[in-house]
Amino acid sequence: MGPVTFAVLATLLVASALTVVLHPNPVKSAMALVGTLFLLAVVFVFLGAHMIAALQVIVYAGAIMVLFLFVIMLLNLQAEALDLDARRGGGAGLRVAAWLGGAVLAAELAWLFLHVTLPPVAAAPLGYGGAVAVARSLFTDSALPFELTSILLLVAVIGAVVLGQRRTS
Amino acid sequence: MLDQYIGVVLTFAFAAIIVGIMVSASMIIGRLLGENRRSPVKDQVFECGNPPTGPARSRFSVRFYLVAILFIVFDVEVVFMYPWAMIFRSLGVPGLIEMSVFIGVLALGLAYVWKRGALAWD
Amino acid sequence: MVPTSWYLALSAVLFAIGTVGVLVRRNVIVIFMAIEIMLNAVNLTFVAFARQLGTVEGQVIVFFVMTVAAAEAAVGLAIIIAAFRNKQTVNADELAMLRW
Amino acid sequence: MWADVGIAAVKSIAVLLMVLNMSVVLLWVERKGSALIQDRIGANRANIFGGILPFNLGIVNTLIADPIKMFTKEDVIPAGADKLLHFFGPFLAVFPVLVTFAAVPFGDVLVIGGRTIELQVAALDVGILYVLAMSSLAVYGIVLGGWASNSRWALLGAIRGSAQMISYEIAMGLSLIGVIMTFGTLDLQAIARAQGAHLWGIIPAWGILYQPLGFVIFMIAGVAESKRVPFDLPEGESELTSGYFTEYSGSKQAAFMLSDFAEIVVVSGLATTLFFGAWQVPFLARDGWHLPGGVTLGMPQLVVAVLQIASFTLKVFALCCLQILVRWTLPRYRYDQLMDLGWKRLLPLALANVVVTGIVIVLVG
Repeated sequence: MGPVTFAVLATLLVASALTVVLHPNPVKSAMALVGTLFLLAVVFVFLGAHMIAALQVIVYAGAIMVLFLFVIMLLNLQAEALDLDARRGGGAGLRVAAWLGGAVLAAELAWLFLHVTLPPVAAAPLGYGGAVAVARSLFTDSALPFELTSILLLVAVIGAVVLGQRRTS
Repeated sequence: MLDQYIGVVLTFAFAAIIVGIMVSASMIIGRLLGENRRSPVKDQVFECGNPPTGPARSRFSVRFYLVAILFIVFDVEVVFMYPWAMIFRSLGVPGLIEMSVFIGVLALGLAYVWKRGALAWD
Repeated sequence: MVPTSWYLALSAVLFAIGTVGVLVRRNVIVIFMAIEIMLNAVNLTFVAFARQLGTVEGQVIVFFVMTVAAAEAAVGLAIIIAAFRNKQTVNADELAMLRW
Repeated sequence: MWADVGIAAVKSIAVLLMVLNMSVVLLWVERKGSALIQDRIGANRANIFGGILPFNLGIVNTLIADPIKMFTKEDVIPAGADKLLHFFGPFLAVFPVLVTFAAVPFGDVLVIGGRTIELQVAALDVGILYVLAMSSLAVYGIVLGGWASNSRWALLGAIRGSAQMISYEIAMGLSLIGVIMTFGTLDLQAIARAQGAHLWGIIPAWGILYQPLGFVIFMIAGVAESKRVPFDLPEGESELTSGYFTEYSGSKQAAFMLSDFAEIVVVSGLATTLFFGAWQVPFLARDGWHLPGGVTLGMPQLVVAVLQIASFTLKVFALCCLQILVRWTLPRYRYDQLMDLGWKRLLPLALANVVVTGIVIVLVG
């Protein structure tokens, strides 16, 4: 990907991520997050991770964000004045501190990453990023984490049902 | 490797143009050709002819939320199965056992949800 | 070809945006979404380093991060719903049941 | 480089036009076909030649008069609606469905002037995942459309619709696993080519022979995804007015209607590609027909390509008509039956199908 494409993508990504954080309407925040995740999938494609890109859209944009929207609609959250103020004291001071901290964090990390000297990108083996290589690594080298994943999901589904259903049953 | 995505980008662009024109057509053509009178009654939401009462965005049953949770869990399961199915022939029997255990554990989850009645709609 | 460090810088900026979101917003669901941004920023570094090293392990880890994010969203949002039932609010300052 | 971009542009426009045209033709088939099924006459009023013809097939009605009417209507946005999301609802309902077809192959190759053109807009090696990713985004169209309208019917329709779509998405995804296991690839064009083989030299090795149950589950889930009878609860007219697009008028409503028909085309296109040999014509290879028994009928490459595209179109159209037939034959499900079918019947069935397919593949080799 050329520098221009990267700049455009990065600008869009940062803009949509900022929209998530700053928009007073939760539904629009959620939609901006869908946009962020989709753009990130595009970045993954440029990084040669084709399968991850598709799965990013399926899992994040197609499933997790639907759940977020459901909860926002379920709780009937309306657009509200951007409640940035912390309730107990501080107020404006805390807010400024948070923003300053964020800016410093971003600048520091970005500076660090841009100045660290990485060796040149390894010559990608033939068919790098192909779905087959990823799948093979997932089901041979990471077989145990893969099985544990199923337990994590089982716990998640039980926990969610217990928490969500408590009053109705 | 990226060449294959030229078609995707172009399709996205053309589809966005076509759909954009289509969706905004009556906002533009309708406004140019006809009058655009608005009145409080016309702006009302449709509630079978009665004046709408109460807020429209009321809360709804938590069951829909449980469906969405189940969807997430099984979606992740299916997502793991796509790469598995692709290389299944080379994984052979160990691969089948691996996935059977995975499916078994999640089927346990489905059985629990089923038993608890989270899937029951009355 | 854009150097890997650019991707890392982008990921750093996204991570910082997520952090700020967690710090300044009071709506629990928006805080949750900010956490998702942070998780995705980390995914970006994994994939960028995978390309840098020419291996696929980084991409495999993204699989697991996605799974954890899914499980976390399911349970976390269930907790938010349960808390909302009791307190009728999603404001993080008022949801202080576990705090002394 | 630029020649490639030009060719890709032509292909993508061709495919988009194919989907749109077929959707509109289906609209006509639906109106006249339903009339036929219900022993009515159906659309027959609008006419341009002053009734010269002794019969009126209603083509003018559906293909010219209706679009003109729809596109020139006033655009009404109800009070309290969110204007931006009200626009994005129909946009996001149609857009993902249309771009899905970019990964679906509609022919083998076309050789023009020494240049070999793949008859597929984007030859993705994760084609199936691309299709599923895009179709999983279609749910936002109805959620936003329903939520932004600030209307009860719309919100109820949106919630019903999205719960239904995500429920059947699981069954749909699982039904494809068996196909992927059989062919060992996520590339739709590779799957299409693999179906050109013949079992025992006479039976075309189409996917449905290996995965009959997968096809049935896929088709049921596909009909449910397109939210039509018997799964039309999100827009059930007798219950929710028009469901999630109650508060839409003019071309925005037309967009929602188009999305239904485009989804039918996409489901049929995918079913054709995975289960019915895609663009394959039995015994037709790149250089002509090789009938069993050693008879060979040579053909120019261009004719072969045209035959393949025609075969693909015909198969897709036949499956579309099957869906329309289903729509006008069955009554509507109740909501609990709908959820039961999705979670308690199709899901376990699809899981069992995966395991059985795995065992069979391991045993047979």
